[in-house]
Amino acid sequence: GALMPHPAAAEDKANVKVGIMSGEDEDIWRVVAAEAEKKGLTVEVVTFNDYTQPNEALERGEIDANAFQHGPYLENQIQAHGYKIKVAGYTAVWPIGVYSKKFKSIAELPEGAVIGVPNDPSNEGRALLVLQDEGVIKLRDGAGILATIVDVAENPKNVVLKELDAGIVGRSVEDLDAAVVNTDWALKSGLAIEDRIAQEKIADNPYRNFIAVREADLAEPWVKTLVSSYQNDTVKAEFDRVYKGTGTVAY
Amino acid sequence: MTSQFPPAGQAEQGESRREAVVRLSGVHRHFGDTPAIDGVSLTVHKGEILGLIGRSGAGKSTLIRCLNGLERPDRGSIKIEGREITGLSEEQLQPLRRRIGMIFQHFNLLSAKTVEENVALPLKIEGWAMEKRLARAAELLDLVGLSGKAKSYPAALSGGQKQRVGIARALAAGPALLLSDEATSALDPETTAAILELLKDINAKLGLTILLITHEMEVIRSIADRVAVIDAGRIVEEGPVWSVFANPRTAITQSLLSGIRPHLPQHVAARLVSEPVGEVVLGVDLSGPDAGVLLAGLSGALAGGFRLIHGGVEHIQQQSVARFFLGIPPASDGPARAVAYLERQGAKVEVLGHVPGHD
Amino acid sequence: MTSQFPPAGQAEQGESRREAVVRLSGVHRHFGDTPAIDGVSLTVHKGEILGLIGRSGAGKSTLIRCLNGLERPDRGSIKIEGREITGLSEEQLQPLRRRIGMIFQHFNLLSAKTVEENVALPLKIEGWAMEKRLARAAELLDLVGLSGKAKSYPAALSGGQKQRVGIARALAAGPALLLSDEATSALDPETTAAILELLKDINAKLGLTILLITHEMEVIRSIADRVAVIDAGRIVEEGPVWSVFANPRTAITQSLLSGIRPHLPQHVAARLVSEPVGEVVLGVDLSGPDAGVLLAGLSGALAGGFRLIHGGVEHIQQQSVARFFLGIPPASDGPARAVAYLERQGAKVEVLGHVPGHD
Amino acid sequence: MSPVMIELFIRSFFETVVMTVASGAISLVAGLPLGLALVATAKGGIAENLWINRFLGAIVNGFRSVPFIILLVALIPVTRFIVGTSIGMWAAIVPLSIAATPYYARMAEVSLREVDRGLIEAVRAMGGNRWTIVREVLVPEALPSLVAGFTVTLITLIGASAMAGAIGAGGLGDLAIRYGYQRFETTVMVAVVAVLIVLVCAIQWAGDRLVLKLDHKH
Amino acid sequence: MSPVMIELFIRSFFETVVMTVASGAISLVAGLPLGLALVATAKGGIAENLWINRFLGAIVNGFRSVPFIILLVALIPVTRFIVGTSIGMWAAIVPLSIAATPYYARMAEVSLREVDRGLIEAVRAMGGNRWTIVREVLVPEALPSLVAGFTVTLITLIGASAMAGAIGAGGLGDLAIRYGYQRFETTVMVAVVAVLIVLVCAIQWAGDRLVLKLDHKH
Ligand SMILES: Nc1ncnc2c1ncn2[C@@H]1O[C@H](COP(=O)(O)OP(=O)(O)OP(=O)(O)O)[C@@H](O)[C@H]1O
Ligand SMILES: Nc1ncnc2c1ncn2[C@@H]1O[C@H](COP(=O)(O)OP(=O)(O)OP(=O)(O)O)[C@@H](O)[C@H]1O
Ligand SMILES: [Mg+2]
Ligand SMILES: [Mg+2]
Repeated sequence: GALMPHPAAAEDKANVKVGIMSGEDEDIWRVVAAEAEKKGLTVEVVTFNDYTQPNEALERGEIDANAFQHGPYLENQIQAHGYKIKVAGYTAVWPIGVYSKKFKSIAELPEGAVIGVPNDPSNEGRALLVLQDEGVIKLRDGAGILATIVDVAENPKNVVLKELDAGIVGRSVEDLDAAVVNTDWALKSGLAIEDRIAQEKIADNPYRNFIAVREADLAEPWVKTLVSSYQNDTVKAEFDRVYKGTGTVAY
Repeated sequence: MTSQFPPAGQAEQGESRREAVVRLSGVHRHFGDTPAIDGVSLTVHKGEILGLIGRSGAGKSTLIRCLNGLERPDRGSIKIEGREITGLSEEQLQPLRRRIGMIFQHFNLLSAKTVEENVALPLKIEGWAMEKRLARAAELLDLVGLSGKAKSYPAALSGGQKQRVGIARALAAGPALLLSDEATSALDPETTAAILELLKDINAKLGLTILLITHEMEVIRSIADRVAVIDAGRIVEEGPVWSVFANPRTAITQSLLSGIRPHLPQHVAARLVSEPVGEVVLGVDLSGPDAGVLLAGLSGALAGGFRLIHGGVEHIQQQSVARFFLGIPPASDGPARAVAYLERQGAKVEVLGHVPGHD
Repeated sequence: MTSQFPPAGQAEQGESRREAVVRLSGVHRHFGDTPAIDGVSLTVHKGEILGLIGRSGAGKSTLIRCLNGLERPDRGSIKIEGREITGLSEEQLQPLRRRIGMIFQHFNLLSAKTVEENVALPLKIEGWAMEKRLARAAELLDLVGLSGKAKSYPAALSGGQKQRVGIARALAAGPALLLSDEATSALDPETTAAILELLKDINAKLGLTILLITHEMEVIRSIADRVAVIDAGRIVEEGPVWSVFANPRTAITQSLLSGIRPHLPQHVAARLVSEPVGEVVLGVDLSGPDAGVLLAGLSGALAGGFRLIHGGVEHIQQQSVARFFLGIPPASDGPARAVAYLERQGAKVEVLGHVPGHD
Repeated sequence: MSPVMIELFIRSFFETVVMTVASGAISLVAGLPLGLALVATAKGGIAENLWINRFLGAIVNGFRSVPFIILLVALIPVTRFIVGTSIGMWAAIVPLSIAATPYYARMAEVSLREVDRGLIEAVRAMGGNRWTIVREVLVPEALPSLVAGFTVTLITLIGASAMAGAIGAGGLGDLAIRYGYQRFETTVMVAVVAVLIVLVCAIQWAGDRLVLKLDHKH
Repeated sequence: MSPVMIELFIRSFFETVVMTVASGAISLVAGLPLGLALVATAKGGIAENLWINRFLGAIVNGFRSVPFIILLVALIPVTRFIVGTSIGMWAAIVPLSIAATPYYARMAEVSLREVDRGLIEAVRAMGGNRWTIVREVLVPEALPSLVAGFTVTLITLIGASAMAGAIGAGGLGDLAIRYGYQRFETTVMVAVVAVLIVLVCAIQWAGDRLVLKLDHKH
């Protein structure tokens, strides 16, 4: 549709509201908005800093799209609230990692080690899954991606899991033996890539973020315009500049 | 103890035709163990000024507070203008209270309002327009000598000035009944006299009924028609002022009045002996029109003359009341003749003793 | 106006040898436009009881508050026991204040403390042990007749009871100087007499110096040695009580004393005429030992007798003071001879007028 | 700071001021009557009614018990009903007001409880009704203290408004959290906090001045 | 609820109680003197000193201006220095206390300012020093009001402690947010909020009782 905007524009939306989380994404989305503008689409960015709001707002029609979440999270939201929201196009992924200033590998973690994990649903489940992948713990069957420490079934090393605000986990690493932190947060809170002792796999990562729209709008031409406004090199350049390697585009 | 005196029914006999504004009977009010009011029956008639006196803590303030329902009695009946008020709700009491002015012992001025606003408040409650009520407040402040302080706040007033604001406020709405709890205790004699004059004036012109608590017997004497004496929550004596003052019957009344009734100066009393040496000291009491000529007559009846040691003639409600102490020279039959003469004139005479030498 | 009277220096002449506990000179204290204290010079001697009287708002409370530094004067010098206090800091004033007891016009009792704790507080400040101070408090409460209320909180006390707690508290630490701001205004005459007796006693036994504000001239008469009259922030009259009371010189003093000095009853005064019809009314003043025999003597000097309309003999500080009103029958030369006789005895005589008919 | 940042900064400042002032005003208008009702219906109050008192107390406690973030969410339907949307500054005013109202009610209760009973009696003795007592005694006599309590409430609201960022309300607190806490841009955070301190000091100063002006007790 | 949940519930309850009581106690111990200092150094106070007053006022305002989550982060070094760690319930007590102290100081200031100056004068006239005035007049006379203000502070702390979940302090508020708000387990949220309401009512009730017991003015 990008090549022939005029006939479509007559009946298509020229103005959309996109909900994102506050933070660096705002910089990315300024570029996305500029790209979209070139394609005749005015993007108004609405920032949130609470994860539960953008879907609710989207469902209500207060915004037309959002870009802040990954599949598991949306699934959960749909289950809880019956949202009719679909993936329109992938954006990027921020792999979560295990960091430590005291130990060089997961294997070194001693009996009773204190490990910090983020306490919000999406990150906590993800963090526990990493720990499961690394063999530190084993989650109850069917705990799913939104597992919490309540779902820990086996804990051979008797590690103590501390649930902390995602913004705190990295900052408190000195008080912990290891911390499961989103890479972006980790780097900002003074951790280095060298402190990373494990990381989530990137390929086919279920935690890829995406642009989501109401199911009813999925076929609308502006959706494609919006997705293509993100999925291009201009935005990727800005993305790499802003995220300095903590995240990668994933489309 | 059941020494309530005089029995309530009897006391009112002569006045039963006058309309009763306040009629208490058998009112009780206890605070925990303290029987602040312990069975009071009392009537205040329309247009009357009734003085209420009693020792500190006798229950005066509590009694007066019962009359407008600020204090609820435990038992007994309180009728205001014939209407029983003990069972009334706050809402039912409100119209009644607007007809009753109250001067508080502790002033209770609103600190956030200026003097004129304080005085105008009862009028505001009655729904007067701003201008009218401020004009009336100015009038009253003038009457109590506080025109200059209209815009001041109570915190900037002296004790007596506060009290006068309280008086002005109580009078503002032109009440039919005024309850005054020591309204002049913080005032100098001059201001007191002016305030009493004002009250008397309103009483005479508008028929304001006044129930007045005071510790100043002078105030009772100069303004009250009747006086009631309360002790430990009971009315122990009651009657026209001149009669109670001239002839106090209970010990407590005598004690309260002792300051106002002449008594032998201490330095003379200290020298009194019972042996018949020196001057004989007589205490003499007489009320009525003959009081004034008693001394001139005595002089005629006694050859050796006499000394007026202390006391004289006073007026209470236009009645002459004589009370004095005489020194009669010991010579011959002087003392006996003096006593005989005075008693013949109707006076109560008491031989108190002898003073050796001369004062 | 510079009518300060008498000039400070002169007034003290006779007493200059006595130690001054308080010495004010040229003290000023203005509140905005109001000159509450307007150049006061005053001395209180050791062991003396000085009464301070004045109209409501004259500046009495402000003056007394200057003496312990609660109020800072704008100008002038205040010496307590010879020490200038106007420049002292709060810390420097503290030891001084512990030697000064103060009874407040508005009591200022601590609502969160029981009566005994209130009384014991000055002792706590002095560092007494709990038991000792409570024992002392009990002693003082007994003296003011409040033993039964030791454990009560001030809110449960009557006005007079509160005032007595204030008195007990001021006396608790055995002060050398007592500042009393209307300490008996809420008390009945009986309790007042008891309190005054107590103060007099402490004054006599321990040499307590007292500066006493009161509106009750009886209080001054019965307890004070000297009296000072303050008006609009200035001392206008000052002297021994008997002298000021017998012979008040300023109009304000006369007015303040008018209640205590006999004057012609209103109903008689109203009937006075200047035409020579009926009884002649004389006003007579005399102080001194002759006061007592004046009337007996007059009787001898007059054939037609006389009527003692009002007044008699009083005692102020053991001095006889006669002030009375006589009615002399109009017959022949009676009035003239009466005046002549009385003046010969040293009395001040005033012919007030004539009363047609008879009272 | 970049021009974009500066613009954001200025906008955030106004968002904070608008949210604080609007929800402050609402909590005053609603909380004062609630505080009055709590005092009036309490034991010995001018309209003693222990049942109503307990009921009101329970409501106030109920709202005060719920963590603000949960209140924010729980109130979404209410917010949407009132302002038509559940996100943005205007939407934030609803939960902020609803949180601040019971809070100020308690502050007002503390102040009103201190009014001398003798003054209430004086007005009762004049025949004043409850409304008169409220208007002529309780409120004017407690006014300095009520203002002081309102100052505390306003400043507390500035703090709470930071959390309203959760529903996209913006404001300085949210800016500080987003840039300072989440993005580690300390300059922005320090600048924001400095502005917040100035704002808080200004409110406190104005409140103190007003208290002094209204206080005629001394 | 599962046994694990119930255990979590009980633990959270104690965490809330411990955090609230501990930081409440600290804010009382530190805030009351601060409030006294604010009142004493204010114009017409017993130790009037406008510079110190402004200085203290600025510090109080400073701490009150910073959003709690930022305070939480900014205080990490302090917390670590004091309790040896920056996470967990004990660590949360530090920022909670530091946030509640200036808050209670302002509440205490409001209460202490209402004490009748005549009473202070009475003790000055006895020769009492400032400390005596504080101990014998300001605090005892304002006590009912100080207790009422402390009740408000405690309840505010229960609310604030929910945010302390950010540093792993646990507590009921955090439980409600994480399970109820973030994970939509409404049962948990409702149960937690019910317990919170009971807790808040209990504190309010105890506070009110104490106020009545301490109040000898009426
Ligand atoms: N804080 C104040 N601000 C302004 N004016 C005041 C203040 N305190 C007292 N005044 C004024 O100063 C004058 C003297 O007051 P003061 O209290 O000394 O009178 P007083 O002689 O004690 O009167 P009273 O016998 O009525 O108690 C009065 O006119 C009063 O209005
Ligand atoms: N609220 C109260 N609680 C307990 N006792 C009280 C209360 N109010 C008054 N009393 C007691 O009741 C008695 C009567 O008090 P009341 O105030 O009526 O005395 P009063 O005659 O006015 O005395 P005063 O002349 O000293 O003002 C006193 O012994 C007092 O201590
Ligand atoms: Mg009384
Ligand atoms: Mg005075």
